[in-house]
Amino acid sequence: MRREWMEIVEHNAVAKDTYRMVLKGQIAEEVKDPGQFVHIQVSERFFLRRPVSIADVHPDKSEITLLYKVLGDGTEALTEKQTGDKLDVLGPGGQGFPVEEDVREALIVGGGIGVPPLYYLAKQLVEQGIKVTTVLGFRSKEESFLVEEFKDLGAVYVTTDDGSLGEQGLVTDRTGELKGSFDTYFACGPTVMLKAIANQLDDVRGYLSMEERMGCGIGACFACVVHTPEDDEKGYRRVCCDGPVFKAKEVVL
Amino acid sequence: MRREWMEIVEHNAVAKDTYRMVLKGQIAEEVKDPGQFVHIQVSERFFLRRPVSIADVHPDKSEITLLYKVLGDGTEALTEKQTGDKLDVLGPGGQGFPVEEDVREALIVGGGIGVPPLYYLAKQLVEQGIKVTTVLGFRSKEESFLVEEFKDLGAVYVTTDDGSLGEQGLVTDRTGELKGSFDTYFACGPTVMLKAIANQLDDVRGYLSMEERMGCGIGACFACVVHTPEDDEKGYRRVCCDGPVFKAKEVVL
Amino acid sequence: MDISISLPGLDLKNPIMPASGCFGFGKEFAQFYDLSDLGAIILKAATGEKRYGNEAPRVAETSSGMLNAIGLQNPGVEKIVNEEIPFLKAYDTPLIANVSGSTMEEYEHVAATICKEVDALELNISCPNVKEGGVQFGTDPRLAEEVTSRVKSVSTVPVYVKLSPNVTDIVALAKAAASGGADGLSMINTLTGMKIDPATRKPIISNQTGGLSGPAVKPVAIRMIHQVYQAVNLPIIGMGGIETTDDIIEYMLAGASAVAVGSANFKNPLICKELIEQLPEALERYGFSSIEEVIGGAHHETAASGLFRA
Amino acid sequence: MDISISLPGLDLKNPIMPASGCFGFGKEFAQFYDLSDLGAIILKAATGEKRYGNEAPRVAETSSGMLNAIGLQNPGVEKIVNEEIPFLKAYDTPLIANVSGSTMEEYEHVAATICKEVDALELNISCPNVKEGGVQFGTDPRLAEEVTSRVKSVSTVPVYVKLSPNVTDIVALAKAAASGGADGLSMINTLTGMKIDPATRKPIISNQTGGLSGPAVKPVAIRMIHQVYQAVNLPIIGMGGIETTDDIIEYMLAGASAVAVGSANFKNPLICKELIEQLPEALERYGFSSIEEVIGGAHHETAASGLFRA
Ligand SMILES: Cc1cc2nc3c(=O)[nH]c(=O)nc-3n(C[C@H](O)[C@H](O)[C@H](O)COP(=O)(O)OP(=O)(O)OC[C@H]3O[C@@H](n4cnc5c(N)ncnc54)[C@H](O)[C@@H]3O)c2cc1C
Ligand SMILES: Cc1cc2nc3c(=O)[nH]c(=O)nc-3n(C[C@H](O)[C@H](O)[C@H](O)COP(=O)(O)OP(=O)(O)OC[C@H]3O[C@@H](n4cnc5c(N)ncnc54)[C@H](O)[C@@H]3O)c2cc1C
Ligand SMILES: Cc1cc2nc3c(=O)[nH]c(=O)nc-3n(C[C@H](O)[C@H](O)[C@H](O)COP(=O)(O)O)c2cc1C
Ligand SMILES: Cc1cc2nc3c(=O)[nH]c(=O)nc-3n(C[C@H](O)[C@H](O)[C@H](O)COP(=O)(O)O)c2cc1C
Ligand code: FES
Ligand code: FES
Repeated sequence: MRREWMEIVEHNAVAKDTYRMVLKGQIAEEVKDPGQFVHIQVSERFFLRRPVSIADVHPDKSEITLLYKVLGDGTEALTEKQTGDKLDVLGPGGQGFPVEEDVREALIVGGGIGVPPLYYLAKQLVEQGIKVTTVLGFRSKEESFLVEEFKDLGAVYVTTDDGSLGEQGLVTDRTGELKGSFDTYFACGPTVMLKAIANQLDDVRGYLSMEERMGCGIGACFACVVHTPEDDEKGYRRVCCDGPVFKAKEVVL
Repeated sequence: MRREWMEIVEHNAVAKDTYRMVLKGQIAEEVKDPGQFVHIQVSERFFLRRPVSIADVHPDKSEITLLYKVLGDGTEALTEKQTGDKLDVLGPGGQGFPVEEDVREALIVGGGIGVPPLYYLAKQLVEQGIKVTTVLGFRSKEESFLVEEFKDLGAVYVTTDDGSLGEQGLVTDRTGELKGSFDTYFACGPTVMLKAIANQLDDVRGYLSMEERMGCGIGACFACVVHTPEDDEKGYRRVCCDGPVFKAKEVVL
Repeated sequence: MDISISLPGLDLKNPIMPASGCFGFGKEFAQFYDLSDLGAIILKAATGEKRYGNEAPRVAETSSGMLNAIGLQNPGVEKIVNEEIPFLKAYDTPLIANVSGSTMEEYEHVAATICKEVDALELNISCPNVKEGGVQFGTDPRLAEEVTSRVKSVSTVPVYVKLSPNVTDIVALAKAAASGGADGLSMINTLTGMKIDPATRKPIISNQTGGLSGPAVKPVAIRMIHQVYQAVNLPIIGMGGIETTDDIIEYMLAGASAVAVGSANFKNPLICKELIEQLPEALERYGFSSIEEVIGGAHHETAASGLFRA
Repeated sequence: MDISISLPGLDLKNPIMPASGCFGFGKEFAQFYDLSDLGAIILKAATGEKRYGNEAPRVAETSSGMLNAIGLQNPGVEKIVNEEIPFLKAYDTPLIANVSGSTMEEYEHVAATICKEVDALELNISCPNVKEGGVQFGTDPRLAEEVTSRVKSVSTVPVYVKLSPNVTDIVALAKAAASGGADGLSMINTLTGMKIDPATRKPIISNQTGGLSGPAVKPVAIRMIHQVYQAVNLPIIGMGGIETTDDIIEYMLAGASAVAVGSANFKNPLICKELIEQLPEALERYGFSSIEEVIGGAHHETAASGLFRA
């Protein structure tokens, strides 16, 4: 983990309100696992950093790729950054998705802006010979992204709220049907989606990546705390350093 | 007076910590008198605008020239603006130097960053056939500017604190000697200098341009108020709209 | 969307007005836009006699805000009535006079003199920048109640009491104003602050302390309005750091029925007009179907218009 | 320049330390720099028993600041003593424990337990984010005096009382702490604030209100320290929005003998170390010949070192 001024080497729109940014710097060489994130200081105007997942890594080029969606003032201001600009980045942070030895068939479930970290995960899984099936949910076709990239890695099912791409409906419409075809699932997306998935796939090993508002992003301030089930002695987990990825039953959604 | 996003058409260093900025916009066409100023919003980081005098005007090109010195965070941040950028400007503000009909021989006295508005004044005076003599004071040669430009308009005497340009000393060392050779003086510079000049040239008609910290810059907030002599019924003047230029005996220095 | 609001004494075309002391007596802003566009105008403070105020420097910049210590400079209530208000009467906008003073008697005198010329009074018991009077009326509930009731008894128009945020218990002050007969509340005035210049080693403001305004204080104002809305049944004019329509909506959700824009007028002299133009669209974007639905909306499970107070 | 300072119980290599709650128990920052570089470390709040704190969201961004409502989450004083402090003892830096509680007895218990392991206590009577206890001790002078004297009587190390800015009269609270036997003051804790999301129409922080920190509050902190320095003869640890060496100098000129850096650690985890490195040069640039000359400098015609208090 370090604080570094990373150089923006690419920055372009990839879908409605969604941007791809490639950053160059040493942080890229320190990424351990898919699912880790960077904590970005957008500009002096903003007091808090913004957490954004690492969507891809090229350690050889010292580059990481981020995909972000404009959801407020900070992400809006981020769109104004130009190639060549330097960005104040803290990272890589958190515990990512473990790629355990005994995974054979993986299901990946992503919703909206939860999709990015799953791409780097899927690549890693495929590299290790694991079969990957992906279910992606978006609001609409124009907000969808990374679909073609996932297709290069295995079967991909897409659902959209309005049916403009793939099937109309929710990811759970599809994941239920796929049950039995995978031994482990990996999910990232809105909390309602994570809850639905965790309920539906209650008996399957699963990993979830969570979101919470952060202060420090390094484990010191206890802003990002979530509850654990009653039998857990510690009683809490910090999303920024114990997570963002947790075992499906490790935390209360 | 208007609020306008003016375009920066030139921006370069002219002396130590001193920059020249040329701005294009309608405000240029509305300047009445030399000595008026613009109120600049440097960026969203700053809550208050910064007052900067208009140092020259080209109404035909819709351009004004400013000269500013880096004295704090706002002026420091201003140096980062690039040609082509737009700047949020309010102006032109205030009452400038009157160019009265019966002026024949004018003395101009400028100190440091008080020099800029006097340049446009001198040009206007010369245009009307008035003889202009100029005394400029700077800390040192490397902080001096506009000296050659003033030389095109009349005799110029320069004093510097360290003697690196012109004579070592204060402007008052020279202005005292010049007494008798002018019927009106026009001064702008640090308050100590204005006081010294006003005392020394007590019996001569004079105009002084004053500085005070401003809020609104348009006369509404009463931040920039200065005292008047006891016999003045109103009791105060606002630098931003009654001034910044006052008759030498109109305000208490 | 219709954004008009009726409050005691005030029929507002829209809930947006300039805050006291940040708009003078309107003349300077009249060169930028038609003042009839405003919901109302709150005038600069009036005192019994002419006041020069504090020495300059009177303002200092801070992070996301500014300090001011004008010290209630004004020409005195008679001159305001004779020389300033006539200009404003030409506009089709309600006027609110900001009544200040050092003694109960001065408050009464100013209120009695100016109330005939305006639609409502804003009783300024919260100015932190004068040595005598003003702020102790705003920090001691007993004095707050008394000055309110004395001003109420001489005023022919509704009285909005302007509260100071420099208190341990804002609800106690709001209740005191209510007991004194206030028709509404105006909150907040500035937070007392100081800035020291490392180069001169002295406070920048010659009065040493000044009142902090701007977005820096907004969270404190929102919290206080949220508290007071729950405890006191009076309409609130909210203020402190308003710069955007989101800020206005935040104030109204907390419990304000109207808002005042102060130091942002210095950044952008057109801000009030621009906010007035933008507000209907902003309300629609957030799914509000009326302005009443916004007021106090943060307190309701579903923002029911029945809970509107005016 | 030598920037060391001696305060009751604390020999500080430099006047800069992380503020309570913004640095955990140091582990996370130890990966960025050597904690022995710090003037001291103020630990996260300790209470008698383990606390979970408030529900998330616990933070919200504001203009030049942030709100937090962590709610004193901590593993309880026993675990802090057994599992957290040993790690910090390996560093050559004085430790200050932040003592919190809901009752007089809890404060006493925590203080008595933790004082054996640290160099000083910071008595937190100012946390705005817990329903029970904490803040009423910091707003009522009688309670403040009593809790101070009870903690003093059980503590074997000096006690710095941390004051809340959410009060009408900060000097009264400072005097109460002094009467209770405080060895120093720590000021300020956060200002209570709120932020409402126009989209959800609810406060962002699940506790509704939170404590405002960051540069937004600096003018209030500077004003309060300036007031208290004149009225109470105790050394002050100053805090609130410190991000630069100019800020540190401003705090010390107002009257602080040392400073704490809080939420700026979230922006830049290396900030304390960087400020420590930059401070000597900054002091020289402003013509100070010693760190003592800075302390309270805004109060003296000429900044005389004789007026240093430690
Ligand atoms: C571990 C993690 C990974 C994430 N990865 C991505 C990603 O790859 N791509 C992406 O587009 N978004 C991602 N997010 C969400 C992203 O952090 C928010 O969309 C972003 O912070 C919003 O900032 P803003 O300034 O636009 O919104 P504002 O609402 O203006 O932000 C105000 C404050 O709230 C915080 N905030 C607002 N929404 C969220 C949120 N959903 N989660 C956490 N903090 C929030 C901001 O960080 C900021 O502190 C991730 C969040 C977390 C916790
Ligand atoms: C009528 C007028 C005309 C001026 N013309 C020029 C000019 O042509 N060129 C030039 O370089 N400077 C000029 N100045 C001074 C210039 O306004 C200040 O140097 C500038 O505001 C400093 O801003 P800063 O952010 O760098 O300093 P900071 O100290 O960071 O500023 C903080 C605040 O203090 C105010 N402030 C600080 N110093 C002054 C000052 N001397 N006068 C007024 N406000 C101040 C700033 O405007 C700002 O609000 C003029 C001032 C006035 C009043
Ligand atoms: C320069 C200045 C002068 C002010 N004068 C007055 C005043 O005379 N009477 C008053 O009640 N409030 C006065 N205020 C306070 C404002 O009316 C308002 O309550 C405060 O500034 C918060 O709003 P803002 O953050 O939008 O500026 C003044 C504020 C400023 C900045
Ligand atoms: C996330 C967070 C947690 C805090 N926790 C505590 C605490 O446990 N005890 C305490 O006395 N102060 C606590 N504070 C207050 C800080 O110690 C400090 O007084 C305040 O934040 C002002 O400093 P700053 O503006 O530099 O952050 C906390 C502040 C923040 C931002
Ligand atoms: S954000 Fe600070 S502990 Fe997680
Ligand atoms: S700056 Fe507002 S009146 Fe002059």
